[in-house]
Amino acid sequence: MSDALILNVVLWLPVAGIVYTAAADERRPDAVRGWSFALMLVQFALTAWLYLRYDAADPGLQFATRLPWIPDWGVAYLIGLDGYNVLLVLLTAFLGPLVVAGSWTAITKDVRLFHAMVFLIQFAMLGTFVAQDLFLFYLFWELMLVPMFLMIGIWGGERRIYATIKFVLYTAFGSILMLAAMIYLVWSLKTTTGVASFAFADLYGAGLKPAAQSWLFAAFALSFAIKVPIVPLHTWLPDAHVEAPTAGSVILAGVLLKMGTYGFMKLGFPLFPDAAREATVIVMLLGVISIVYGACLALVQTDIKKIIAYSSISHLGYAMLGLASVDLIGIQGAVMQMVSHGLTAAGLFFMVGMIYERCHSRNLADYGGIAKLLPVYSVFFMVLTLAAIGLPTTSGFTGEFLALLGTFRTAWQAHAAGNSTMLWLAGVAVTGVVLGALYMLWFAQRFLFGATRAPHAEHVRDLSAREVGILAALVAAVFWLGLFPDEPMRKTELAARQYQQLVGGARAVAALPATEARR
Amino acid sequence: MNVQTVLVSMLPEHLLLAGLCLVLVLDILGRAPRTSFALALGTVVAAAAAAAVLSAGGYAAATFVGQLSVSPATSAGKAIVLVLAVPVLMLSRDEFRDAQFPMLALASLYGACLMISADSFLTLLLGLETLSLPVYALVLLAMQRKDCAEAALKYLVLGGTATGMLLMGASLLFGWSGTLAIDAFARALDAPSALARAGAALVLCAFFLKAAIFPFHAWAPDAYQGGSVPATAYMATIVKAAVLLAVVRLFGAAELSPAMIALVAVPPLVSIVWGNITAMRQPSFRRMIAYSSIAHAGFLFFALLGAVEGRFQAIAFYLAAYGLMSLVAFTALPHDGDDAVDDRIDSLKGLFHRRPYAAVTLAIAMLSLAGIPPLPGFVAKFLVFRNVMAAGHTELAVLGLVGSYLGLYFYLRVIQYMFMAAHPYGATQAALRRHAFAASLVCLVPVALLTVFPGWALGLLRG
Amino acid sequence: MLTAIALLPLAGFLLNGLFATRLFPNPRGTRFVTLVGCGLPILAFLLTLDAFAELRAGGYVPLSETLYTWISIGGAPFAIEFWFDRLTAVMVLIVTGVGSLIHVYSVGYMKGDESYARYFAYLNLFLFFMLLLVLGRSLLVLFVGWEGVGLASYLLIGFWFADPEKAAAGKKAFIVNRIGDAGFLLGMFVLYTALGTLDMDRINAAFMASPGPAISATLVGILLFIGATGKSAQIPLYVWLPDAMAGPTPVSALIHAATMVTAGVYMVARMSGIYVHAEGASQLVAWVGVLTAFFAATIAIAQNDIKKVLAYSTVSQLGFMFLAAGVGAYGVAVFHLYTHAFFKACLFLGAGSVIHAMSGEQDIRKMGALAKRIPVTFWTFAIATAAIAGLPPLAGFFSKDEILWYAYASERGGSFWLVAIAALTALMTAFYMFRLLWLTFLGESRLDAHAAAHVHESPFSMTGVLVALAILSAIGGFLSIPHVLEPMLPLPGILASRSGAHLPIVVLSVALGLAGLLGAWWMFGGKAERAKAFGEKVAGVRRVLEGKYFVDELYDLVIGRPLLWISENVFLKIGDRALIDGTLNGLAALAQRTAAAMGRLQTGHLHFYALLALAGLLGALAWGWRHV
Amino acid sequence: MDKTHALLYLALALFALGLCGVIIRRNLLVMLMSMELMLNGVNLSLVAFADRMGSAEGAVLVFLIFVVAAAEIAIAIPIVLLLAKSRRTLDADAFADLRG
Repeated sequence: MSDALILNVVLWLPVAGIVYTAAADERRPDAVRGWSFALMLVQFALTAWLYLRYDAADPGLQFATRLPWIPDWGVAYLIGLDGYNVLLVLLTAFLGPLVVAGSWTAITKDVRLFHAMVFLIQFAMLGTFVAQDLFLFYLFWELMLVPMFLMIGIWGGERRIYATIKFVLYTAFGSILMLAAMIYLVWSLKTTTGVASFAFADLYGAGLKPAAQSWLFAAFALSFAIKVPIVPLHTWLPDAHVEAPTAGSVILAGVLLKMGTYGFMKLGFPLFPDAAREATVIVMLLGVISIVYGACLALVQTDIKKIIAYSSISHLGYAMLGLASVDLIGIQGAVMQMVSHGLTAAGLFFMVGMIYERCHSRNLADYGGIAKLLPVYSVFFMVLTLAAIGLPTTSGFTGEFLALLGTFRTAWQAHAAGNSTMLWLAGVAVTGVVLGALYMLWFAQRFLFGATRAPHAEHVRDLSAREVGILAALVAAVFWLGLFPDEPMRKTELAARQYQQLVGGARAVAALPATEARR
Repeated sequence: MNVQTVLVSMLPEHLLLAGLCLVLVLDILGRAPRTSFALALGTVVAAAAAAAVLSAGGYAAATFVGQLSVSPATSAGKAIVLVLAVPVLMLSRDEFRDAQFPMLALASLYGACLMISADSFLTLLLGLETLSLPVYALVLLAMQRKDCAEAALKYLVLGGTATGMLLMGASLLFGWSGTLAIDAFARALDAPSALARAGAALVLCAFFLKAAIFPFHAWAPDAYQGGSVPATAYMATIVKAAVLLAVVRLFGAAELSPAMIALVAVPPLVSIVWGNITAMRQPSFRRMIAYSSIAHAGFLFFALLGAVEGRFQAIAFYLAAYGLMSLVAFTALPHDGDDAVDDRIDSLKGLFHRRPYAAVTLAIAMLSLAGIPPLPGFVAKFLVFRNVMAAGHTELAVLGLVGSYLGLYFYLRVIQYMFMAAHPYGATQAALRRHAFAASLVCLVPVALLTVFPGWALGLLRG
Repeated sequence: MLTAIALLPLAGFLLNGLFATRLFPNPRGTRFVTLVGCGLPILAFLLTLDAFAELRAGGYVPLSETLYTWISIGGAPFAIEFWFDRLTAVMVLIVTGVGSLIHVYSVGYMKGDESYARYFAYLNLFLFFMLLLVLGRSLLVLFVGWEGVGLASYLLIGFWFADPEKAAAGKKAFIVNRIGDAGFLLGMFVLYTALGTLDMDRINAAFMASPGPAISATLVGILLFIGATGKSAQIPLYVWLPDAMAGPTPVSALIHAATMVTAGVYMVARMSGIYVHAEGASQLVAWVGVLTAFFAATIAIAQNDIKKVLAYSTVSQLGFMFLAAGVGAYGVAVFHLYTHAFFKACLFLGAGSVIHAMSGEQDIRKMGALAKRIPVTFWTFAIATAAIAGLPPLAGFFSKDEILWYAYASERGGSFWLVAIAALTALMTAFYMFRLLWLTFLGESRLDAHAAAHVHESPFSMTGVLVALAILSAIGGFLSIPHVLEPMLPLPGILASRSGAHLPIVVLSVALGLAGLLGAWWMFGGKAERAKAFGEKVAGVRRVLEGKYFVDELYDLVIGRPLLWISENVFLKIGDRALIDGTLNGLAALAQRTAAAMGRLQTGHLHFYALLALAGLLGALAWGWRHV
Repeated sequence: MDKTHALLYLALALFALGLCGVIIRRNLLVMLMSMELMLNGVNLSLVAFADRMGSAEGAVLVFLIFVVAAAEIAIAIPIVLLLAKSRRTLDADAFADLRG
C-alpha cells in the first residue's frame, strides 16, 4: 500500500468509524467503545508509520493525493503531509485512542452517537490539517463545529446549551468573514494570474495589493484568533471547557485550538505577508496580552476546568509570539508549543475528568490533599503541571524556550534598528513564565496538598490501569518532546524556513541571525 | 413550428398533462386513490426524466416562436422542479388519503414548466396562474385545521395582487416596447424611460412578492403555517423554484446598472437579515421554515448580482440544494396526530431518542440550510457569493454572508431541541411513516451526490 | 564518566521513585531504598574523584563529554555537553561529597517516615539536577539544572505536604525562583542573540576577546544576576529561603545551605568573563551581596526558630559570597562557598540532630543546656559555629578574611563602605551564631518535662556525618581554593594605596569574631534577665527584626494583592464578564429583542401585509423614477 | 393629452384604486372586488396600448386576464365561504390568528 494511500486511509478511517457506530448495537456499549478504540489505535499506528516515513529533507508535500473535485472553480481534493502539519497530525491521531479510552466510563448516555461524534471530530481535525486546498480546508474547518456543538451540548454540564451555542456562534462568526475573504482571495488570484485554484501553493503567489491584503488578513486573522483564542476573543473557551465532557475538553484543548495557530502559520501570515508584517507588533502585543491576561485570570478561578482553560489562552500566546517573530527558532518553538500544549492540556483535562468522575465536583474549594488520597493520580498531575509550567526536560520548556528566544531575537533586531516596542513586549512575555508557575502551583497546592478533603472521599479509588495507561502515554510524549525534540523538529524545520521566507521575505534573508552566519 | 418539435420539446409538459387527465379520469371512475397517487408519481418521475434527458442531450428549440422556447437550461430547471416534486408527492400520501393533492400538484407543475420556458408575458402569466391557483387550493386542503382558510385567503389576496402588479408591469412594458416578449423587461431595466422603469419595477415587485422578499414577504409565514406539511413543502420548494427560474429567464442577459443593483440587492439583503432574525423566536416549525425561506429567497435574488453566465447555474444549484434539504427536513417532522402540536418546535425535543433516523436527517437538513460545509447548502451559498464577488460587489457579498451568519442560531436551535432536550409531552415511539421515509431517501440520494460530486452537478447546470 | 556522574543520581531517582515507593513499607524495600539512595551518590562522588584525578593528570585541560544534541535549529545545535574544569571539579566535589554525607545522615533522620522512598527519590533527583547545573557546558544545561533543582527544592520543602503551610512554602520558593529565572532567561536570550552560542566557555572567550561582542556586558550581567538573586536568595528575592525551612532538615542542609543556593555564586563565577567587563553589574552584585548579608544578619539576631536563624545566616553568608564576586574575587567567592558548604551543612545537620532530640521542637526559647545530653551534636555544632564566626584557624576564618580583604582592597570596586558593612555583618554573624549556640546548648534548661524526658543523642549515621563535617569545617580552610582556581579565575589586583592593609584586616576579622562571641556570652551566658531587659529596651527594633522587616507583607501588599485584585476585578469582572461577554450577550439579547419586534410587525392582518407590499412597490417605483 | 395617455392615467387610477381597496376595505368580498378592479385597470391599459400599437397581443392578454380573474374568484369564493362560516363575519381583520 503506498504511503499516499495510507494517508487517505488515516483521514477516512473515522468515517468508517461513523458507519460502524451507526450500525452498532446501543445495548452493547462496551463493544462500541472497544471497536472505536481499536479503530483509533489503527489510525494512530498508521499515522505513526507515516510520521516515521516522513522525509525531513524533502521540503515539498509528501504522501500527497490530488484529485480534481470542483474543476470549474479549481477546487481539488488535495491532501498531504508537510512540515507544517506533520506533528499536528501525529498529535491528533495520538489523542484519538486516548479520548475514546478516557470516556470509557464517563459516557453512558448515547454511546454510539458519542463515538460517532468523536470520529467526526477526528475526521474534521485531521482533514483541516492535511488539506492543502483552501476550499477543502474551509470545509473541514467548518465541519468541526457540528460534532463539537453536539458533544458539548449533549454530554456537557449544566450550562451546556449556553456554552455550546456561544462556542458555535463565536467560531462561526470568524469563519463567515474568512469565507468572504477566501472567495475574494481566490477571485483575485484568478484575475491577476488567470489561475483558478484553491491550492495553498498557488495562493501563496497571489500577489495581492497591500490594501486588499490588510482586509483579507484581518478576516482570516479574526477567524483564527477566535479559534486560538487570542484575548479579547477568548470568552467562549472557558465556558466551552467547563461545560464540555472530558473528551470534549481534551479535544478542544488538545487539537482544536491548534487549528487556530496552525491557520495563522499555514495561511494567515504567509498568504498576506505584507499585511502580516505590518501587523507583527499588533499580533505580538495580542500574544503578550493573552499570555498575561490568561494567566491572571487563571489565578482567580475557582473552577478547576476554568483554570486550565485560561491557562490554554496563556500558553497559546507563546505560540502566537513565536509565529509573529518570523524567526526560525521562534517558529519552531511555536510549533513545539502547540504540540506541547496539546499534550499537557489534554492530560490535565483528562485528570480533571478523572477526579470529576470520582467526586462530582469541579470546585477547587472542595478539594485538598489529593496527594494523600490518590498518590498515583497526584504524581501524574504534578508531572503534567510542571510540563504546563514549562519546566526543563518537559515539552513545555522546549516550546516556551524556543518561542521566547525567537521572539527575543526578532525584538532585538528591531531594537537595533531603533524600534524597542517589541523588546518591551518580549520582556513582558517572559513574565508569563512567572505567572504560569504562579497559577499552576497555586492550583496544585490547593488541590493536591494540605489536609485531605474531597467530596465522596471515602469511595474514591486511585487510578485504574486504563487511566494510568492514558496518562502514561501522555507523559511519555511530554518527556519525549522535552528531552529529544531534535528529531521531530527536524521534520518541521523546512516548513519553518518556508514560512520564514514567505512571511519575512527580504527581511528574513537579509537579517540571518548570528547562528546561521556561523554555520 | 412543427408537431415533432412541439412533442419533443414539451415532453415533460405533455407527460404531466396526460398524467393529470388520467388521474382525473381514474378519480371520476372511482378508482382507489392509491392508483391515482401511483400514477401521479410515475408521471412526475417520467416528466423529470424526460426533462433531464432533454437537458443532458442539449436539446434546444423555439417551440412557439416568441411565446415559448426550450433550452438545456430550461429543461434542467424543469428537471429540478420535477425532481423536487417527487418527495413532495410522497409526503402528501401520509397526510391526504384522496387523489386531490396529486391532481392539484400535477396541474400546478404543468404551470411551473410553462413558466420556466416562457418567452412572453402571455405564457408567463399562463404559467404563473396555472402554478399558483392549484396551490391556493392545496393550502386549503388541510381542512381539518381551522387556520388553513385564513392562510389560503392571505396567500390568495396577496398572490392576486402580485398577479395584478405583474400584469400592470407587463402592460406598461408593452406600451413602452410594443411587445409582450419578456426580454422587454431586461431592456427596460436600464432604459431612460419612466414608463419602462415603472413597468420593470412593477414586474420585479410582483416576483418579489411571489418569492416572498421583504417587504412583500408577509404572506409567507402565515400561509406556510396554516397549510399542511406537504402544502408547505410544495410552496417552499417548487413554487419558489419555479418563480426563481422564471426570474432568471426574465433577467436574461441584462447587466445591471448601479442604480438597478440597489433595487435588486437591497430588498433581498433585508430579507436575509429579516428572515434570519425573525426565525429565531418562532414556536412553529413551518413558520420558522417560512422565515428561513424568506432569507433563502434573498440569497437566490443575490445570485442575480453576478455575471450573466453564472446566474442560472447559481440559482439552479441553490434551488436544488435548498429544495432537497428543506424536503429532507419536512420528511423528518414528527407526525404524532395533532398537527398543531406536531408543528411546534417544542415537539422536536428528544426526537433523537424517539426517531434517531429522523433526527439525524433533520439535523443534516438544518446544517445544510445554515450553510455548513460540506453539505450542498454550503456549496450553493459559496457559488452565489463567489459570483457576486466576482462581479465586483464585495461589500454586498460580505453583508450577505454576515446576514447568513445570523441564521445559524435558529437552525442550531432545532438540533439542540432534538439532541439535547427531553421530550416535553412524553410521546411514545411513533410508527415509521413509510412514505415520509421513502421520500427522505429519495431526497438523500441526490443530496449525497451533490455533496460528494458538486463539480459534476455544477457542470450539468452550466447553462 | 561525566555523564555517569550526572546520571547515577537520576538512576537513583528512577529506581526509588518508580519502584521503591511500591516496595517500601517492607524492610527489604527500606534496605533497597537506602542502598540505592545513598549508594549511587557515593558512587558519583568516587567517580568525581576519579574525574578530578584525570583532570589533574591532563594538566587541568577541561574535560568535556557530549551527551547528545538536544535540538538543532537552522544548523545551530543546542548540545547537552558536560564540561569539567577546576571550578566544576570544586563544585562537583562539594555537591557529591557533602551530598553523599547528607544522604547518609538522612538514613537516620528520616527513619520510619512513611514516605522514606519518596524522600530519597527526591534527594537523588535534586543531586541529578545539581550536577547538571554544575557540569553543563552551556547555559542551557545549567538552566535545566537550575530549574530542576528548583523543582527538587519545591518538592522537598513541601515534602510533608499535608501541612498547607509547608506546601505553601514550597510553592513560594518555586515562584520566587521563577522570577529570578525570568531574568536569567532574558540574559540567556541576549547572549544567544548576540553570540549565537550558549556555551559558557565560548561566551567568556567572546567577552575576553577584543573587540568584545556588541552587547553591553553590564546588561547581561544584571539579567543573569537577577536569576542569581532568586536562586541564591539575595535582595530582593531572598524571601523564600527562610520559609523553605519547612522541609526536612537534611534538605535544608543540602539544598538550602550547601549546594543549591550557591548556584548563583557559581554562575557568577562561571560567567566571570562577563562580569569582569561589567563594572556596573559587578558593583551591583557587590552591593546587593553586602546589603543582603547585612539585612539578613540583623534579622537572624531576632529569630527564635533554630532553623530560621540558620536560614538567615545562609542568606547572609551568600551575600558575602556575592560581595566577593562583585569585587572580582571569584575564587574567593567559591572559597567561601566551599567552606560554607561544610560548616553550614554541619550546622543544619546539627540543628536536625537537635530537633530530632527534641522530638520536633525548633524554638530555641524552649531549649537550653542540651550540651550534656547530646554532646556530639554540641561539639560539632560549636566547631561549625566558630567556623562561621570566622575564628582562626577554622575554615570560615580563611574565606571570610579574604572576602573582607578584597572588599576593601580589590581594584575592581573595593571600597571602605563595603568592608565596613561587611565587617559589621561579620560581627553580627558571630553574635547571633553564638547566641544560638548558647540558647540551645548552654545556660539553663527551658525544656518542658515531656521533651526533657525524650532527649537523646542521634544514631551513628547522623553523628558520624556531623563529625565528618565538623572536621571539614575545621580544616577545610587550609586548602586554598582561590589558589587552586587562580589559573582559571585570576584574583583581582590590589589597590596600591591599600596594599599594606592586609594584616589589619586579618586582625579585624579575628577581633570581630571574638567580639561577637563575647557579646553573645555577655548577653546570653549569664542571667536570662539581661537579654530580656535589653530586648525590652529595643522592643520596637526587635519587633521589626522579628517581623523580618515585614518584607513578606510588603510584597504581598505591593505585588500579591494588587495582582489578584486586578485579575479578579479588572480582568475577570470588567474585562471578561462586563466588556466582552457583556457585549456579546447584549448583542444576543438585541437580536432576540429585534426578532420579537419584527415578529410583532407580522400582525396577522391582511391589510397591513398589503400595505407593506404597497410601500415596497412605491419605494421601488420611486427608486426607478429617480434613476431614470 | 392624447387618448392613450388619458386611458393610461385612467387605467393607473383604477389600478391604484384597486390596490388601495385591498389595503383599506375591511369586507372580504369588497377586497376581492378591489383585486378585480386592479386587473381591470390592467386591462384598460393593455387595450389602450394595443390600440395605439395596433397589436393584437395586448388584446389576447386581456382575454387571458378575464379567465385568470374568473379563476381566482372561483378559488376565492369557497375560501371566503369557509371563513364566513367559521366566524360569521366577513371582516378581514377578524382573521388574524396566524401572526408573529
